[in-house]
Amino acid sequence: MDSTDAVPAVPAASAVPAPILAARGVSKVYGGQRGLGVRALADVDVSIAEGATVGIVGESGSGKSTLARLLMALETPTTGEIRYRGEVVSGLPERRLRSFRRRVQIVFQDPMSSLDPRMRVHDILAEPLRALDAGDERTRVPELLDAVGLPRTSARLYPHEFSGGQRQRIAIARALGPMPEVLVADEPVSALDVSVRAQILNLLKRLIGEFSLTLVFISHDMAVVRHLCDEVVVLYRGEIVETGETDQIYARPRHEYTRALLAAVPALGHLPTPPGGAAA
Amino acid sequence: MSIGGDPVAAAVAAPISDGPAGAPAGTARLSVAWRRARHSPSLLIGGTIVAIMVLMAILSFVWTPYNPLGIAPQIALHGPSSAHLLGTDQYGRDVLSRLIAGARITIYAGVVSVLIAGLIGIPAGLFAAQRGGLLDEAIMRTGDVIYGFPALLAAITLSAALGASTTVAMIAIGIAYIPVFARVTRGSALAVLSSDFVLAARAYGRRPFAVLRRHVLPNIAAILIVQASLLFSVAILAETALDFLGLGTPPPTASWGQMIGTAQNYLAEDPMLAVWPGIAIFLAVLGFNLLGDGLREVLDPRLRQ
Amino acid sequence: MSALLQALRRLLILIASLFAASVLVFLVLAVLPGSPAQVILGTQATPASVAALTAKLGLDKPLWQQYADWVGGLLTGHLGISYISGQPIWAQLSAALQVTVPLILMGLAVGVLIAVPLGMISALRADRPSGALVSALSQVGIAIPTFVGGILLIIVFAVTVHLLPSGGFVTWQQSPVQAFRSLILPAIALGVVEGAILSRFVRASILEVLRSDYYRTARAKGLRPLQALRRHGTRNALIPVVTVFGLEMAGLIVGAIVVENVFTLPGVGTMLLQAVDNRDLLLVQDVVIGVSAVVLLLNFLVDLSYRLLDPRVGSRP
Amino acid sequence: MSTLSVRNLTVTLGAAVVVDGVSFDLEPGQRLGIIGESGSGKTVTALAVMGLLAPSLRATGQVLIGDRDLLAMTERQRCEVRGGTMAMVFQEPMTALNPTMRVGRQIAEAIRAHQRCTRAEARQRATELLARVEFTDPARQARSYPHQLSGGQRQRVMLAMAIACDPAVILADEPTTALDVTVQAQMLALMARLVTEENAALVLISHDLAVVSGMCERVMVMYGGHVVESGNTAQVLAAPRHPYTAGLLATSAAVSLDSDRTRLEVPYIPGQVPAVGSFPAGCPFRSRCDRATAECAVMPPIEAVGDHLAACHHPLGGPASPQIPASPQIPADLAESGKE
Repeated sequence: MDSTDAVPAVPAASAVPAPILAARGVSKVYGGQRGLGVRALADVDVSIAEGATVGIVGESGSGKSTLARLLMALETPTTGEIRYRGEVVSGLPERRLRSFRRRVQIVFQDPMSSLDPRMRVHDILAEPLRALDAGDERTRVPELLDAVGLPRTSARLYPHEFSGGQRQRIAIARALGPMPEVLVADEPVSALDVSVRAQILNLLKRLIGEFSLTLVFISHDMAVVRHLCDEVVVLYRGEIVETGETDQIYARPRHEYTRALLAAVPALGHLPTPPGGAAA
Repeated sequence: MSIGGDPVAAAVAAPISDGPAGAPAGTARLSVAWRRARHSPSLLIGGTIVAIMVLMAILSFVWTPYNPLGIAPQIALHGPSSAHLLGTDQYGRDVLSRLIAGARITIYAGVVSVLIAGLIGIPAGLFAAQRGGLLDEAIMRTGDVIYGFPALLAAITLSAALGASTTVAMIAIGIAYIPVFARVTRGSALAVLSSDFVLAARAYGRRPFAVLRRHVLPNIAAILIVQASLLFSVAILAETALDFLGLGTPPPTASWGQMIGTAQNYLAEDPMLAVWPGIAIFLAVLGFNLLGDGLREVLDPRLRQ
Repeated sequence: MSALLQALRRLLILIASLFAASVLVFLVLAVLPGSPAQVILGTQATPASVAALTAKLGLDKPLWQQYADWVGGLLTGHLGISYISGQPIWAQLSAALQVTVPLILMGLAVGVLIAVPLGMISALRADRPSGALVSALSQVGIAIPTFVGGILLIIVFAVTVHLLPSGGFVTWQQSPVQAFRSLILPAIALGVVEGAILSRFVRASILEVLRSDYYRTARAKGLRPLQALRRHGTRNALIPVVTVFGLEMAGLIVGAIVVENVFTLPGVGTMLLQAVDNRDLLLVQDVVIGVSAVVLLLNFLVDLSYRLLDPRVGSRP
Repeated sequence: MSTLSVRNLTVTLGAAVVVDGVSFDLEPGQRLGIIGESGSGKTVTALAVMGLLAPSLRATGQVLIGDRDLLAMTERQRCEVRGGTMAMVFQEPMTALNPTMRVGRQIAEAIRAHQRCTRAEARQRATELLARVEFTDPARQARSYPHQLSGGQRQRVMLAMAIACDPAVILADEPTTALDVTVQAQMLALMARLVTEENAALVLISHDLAVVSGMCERVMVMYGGHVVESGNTAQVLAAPRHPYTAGLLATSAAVSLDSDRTRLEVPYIPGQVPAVGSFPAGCPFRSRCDRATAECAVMPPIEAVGDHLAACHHPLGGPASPQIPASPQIPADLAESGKE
């Protein structure tokens, strides 16, 4: 790892490895000064170990996307803090976040809106490199295109000349540009056609290995999270209701909501079970 | 015509300013835009009219059939002839020459007011969108106050205070339309700023100013160009009306509005004296409106399909 | 609750706008070179008589006090005395309003009569040549300035066929018919452009309804096209149209100033322009602030009605 | 006689064919699922059946309700069918409801479009319908505006409107796509119950194989405007004949709650979904199909293969196990993606 960054020494005695990225007692309230605001997250603790693949699952209004933005230090938590390798990053001014930005990157859900329609692919991929002094764009851009399985000639084209799946590859390539340690993926396959989804999942899985990525995967899709992640955090109305290893949670969900969520997943050949039985 | 102009400007602002946020505008590349342009009659007609007007204005500096200010009482109020294609006015001045020279004032008026409105309105709108919060509120409410005040009335008041002058009138019109530009800019900038690619840019450390320059401006440029074109026609309406009322360009400088104002006294003798400049104004306004509509058709992706 | 707060907010903005407008108008006219007294008395006047008149007009007081006197007068209904005619401004104004108010209302009627059918036809037939033609017509209408339209009307109806008066005004008291006749051409000149502009909005908002998902839902229920448009379109299409309507009124009011000049009608506009010519500054101040107040008030009312029409406004969490 | 019988339905947009020769029959109480991705033509098919296509789209073929052809009817006659015999539920419940009208009135309107009754009666019926779609306080909730309801509630309002006049056929276009999983499960259960109670035929359009398979006894798979496979749901799932269906199925099965989650590479369909109008001529799937040959330049007819229908020159033969290549070479040929 790059040692220019203020990386605190891992306590020697500690048996558990220090988390690479962690949220400590994080709450987020949107709008409203006099307690009128909307509470998106309440007192959330998340700890992501280096090399882990963590799924954050929840439905709309669960606060999962808010959590993603907080982990990215794109927003400041109302209370609590975000730490990267032990250093607080939440609430820091942008100029002090440069090394953090290089190490933590994000991929968004909608590949239509996540690429600037006025920029060629080359510029889209080069922008992070320029902004973060993260390498020579002339060599890095072709490498990145190779990594996500797009032809190098794509660099000359504009986003609208690609299909949804290809655009998502571009977005992933952009995130990989600064050689991050952590990749936050906010519903990266939800907007894609079914027949293309598997390609992107395979790509993500391959890249995690190739780039030794720590993955924070945010999704409403229980099946996809199960496929990709070793650990799961279940969010419900801004609170964590359950967290643990994937196999355990899917086999023996302890919280009622987790059970409802799993039962509601449609499976081939039979109707899903709505929460609380057949009739609500 | 409402030279109060407000409705026209609103016609301009409404469809794009507070439209549904979402698709950031202008995904078209130039080549695509050009291919579409050839299929937009509005753009072709409007563009042609505007081009002719601009050429006329430039031409008038070097050549007009006669001196537009040259008085010749002996041929006053002569109708069209081979020597004077559109006839002469009450001082015997050549009407065609005065029409060509008048284009200058019209273009000048448009440029001054669009520049004032744009140069102040666009940064104000960008700033408001970027910062949000109290600053946004302050900028937009100030805009509301200015916007509520009828532009033409402002121009009349200023003329009363400072005397008739094209520049004074156009500054008043320009100021009055700062809020229009600010609103359109803010609305479309907000749509861009809320897109994931801006969030991504922040995630790789682009500062607010760089985001505005690299992402927001290129994406809203098309909308602003459309806006400028439509505002140009509003400015022309306002300027010619002020000239007509005798509150704008003072004589003897040739201006279309003022030509109509004077011709009104000679309607019985030669009604065409009022008709020629009327047609000129009509075409100018039509030209810029069509140009604006056409540009919008070609550049605004939301109107596609 | 929050809807009420919103309304209060708008009211505050209205008051702030009025205050700002009054200060601006006052300052712009107060910093004029040359004293009004000098203008009234002419260049031959002795300094003593000018000073006497200045004192009489209250123009020797500090600026803030002049402003306070003026606004105080306005609020209590005392518009003051015209510098030039020596008449109470209110008397002059009320005579002028008898021309201007009917003119604006007639112009409005012409505008609406043009806008609604034109807008509907061009929206409903958007894909057909007839719709495109109507659209083009409105584009042409917008580009005819009121004063050009007015003069064309004079040329056609007054100079050529002598059907209607080309200008001037007989008071309502003398002859209601004559008075009405002399307002017909001005009202048309005024209304055509406003109608053309408004028709574009009617068209746009009807098109938006026709393309909406809820219109499709209504059609899926089995409503016929016009039935679905009437039930689901009227209110939804009205929302954007009402917003413009306020601006339309502003356009009509300001347009009236020009039209009165074209048709030499003794209305508020003519009065204002004469006052500007004569440097009758108090009159200019009064008229300008009066017109602004009406326009601002209209915008405020439109904003309120807009909130009434759209249940979503002000109730969002 | 079939309740609804669609014969060779073809929809064109200018020169482009958006839906090509779709045919199916529905008996009372039958449920048909239409599976497709973006550009498959599934939504356009539903709108064409309802006669609600945008003016720029043209439909040919036959849509038979009993013995009457909807496409040949006058607009007035079609209005009687729409909402009466046939009703539709749309994908986006937020935009599909009029934002400025109380939901009770919107339901009442559906009733009064087809039944002679007073306003009060219609209002009463609307409240009853809200109760049937499981609103807890129907009398009060009937007075809500759409923005005051949750997504699931709005979609239930749409459903109430659809069943208002006891339709023989209900078309539901991605009715649960905009909803959360738990809400989707509720909605599907409710739809299943109501359709049974009404003995209505259901056409359920979805991109989700699992959703359709749980709801419908028959399934029709669309790709690029064509029906590529159709038949009994269980039979299609057990032995898909068209490579596209097989690919979809393999993908879905590999990422599910009971798949082997340790596998590094799941089966996938190579390439991208082309944009509408850019599908290859002939078999629309041939640009992404590993079985494609020169023969595929001609669209194969849909015909019996095994126990159901498929439109493929080289249908998969064996039972179940689809043969999807597991090569790691993904890249889609950009030229094939179809855009300029």
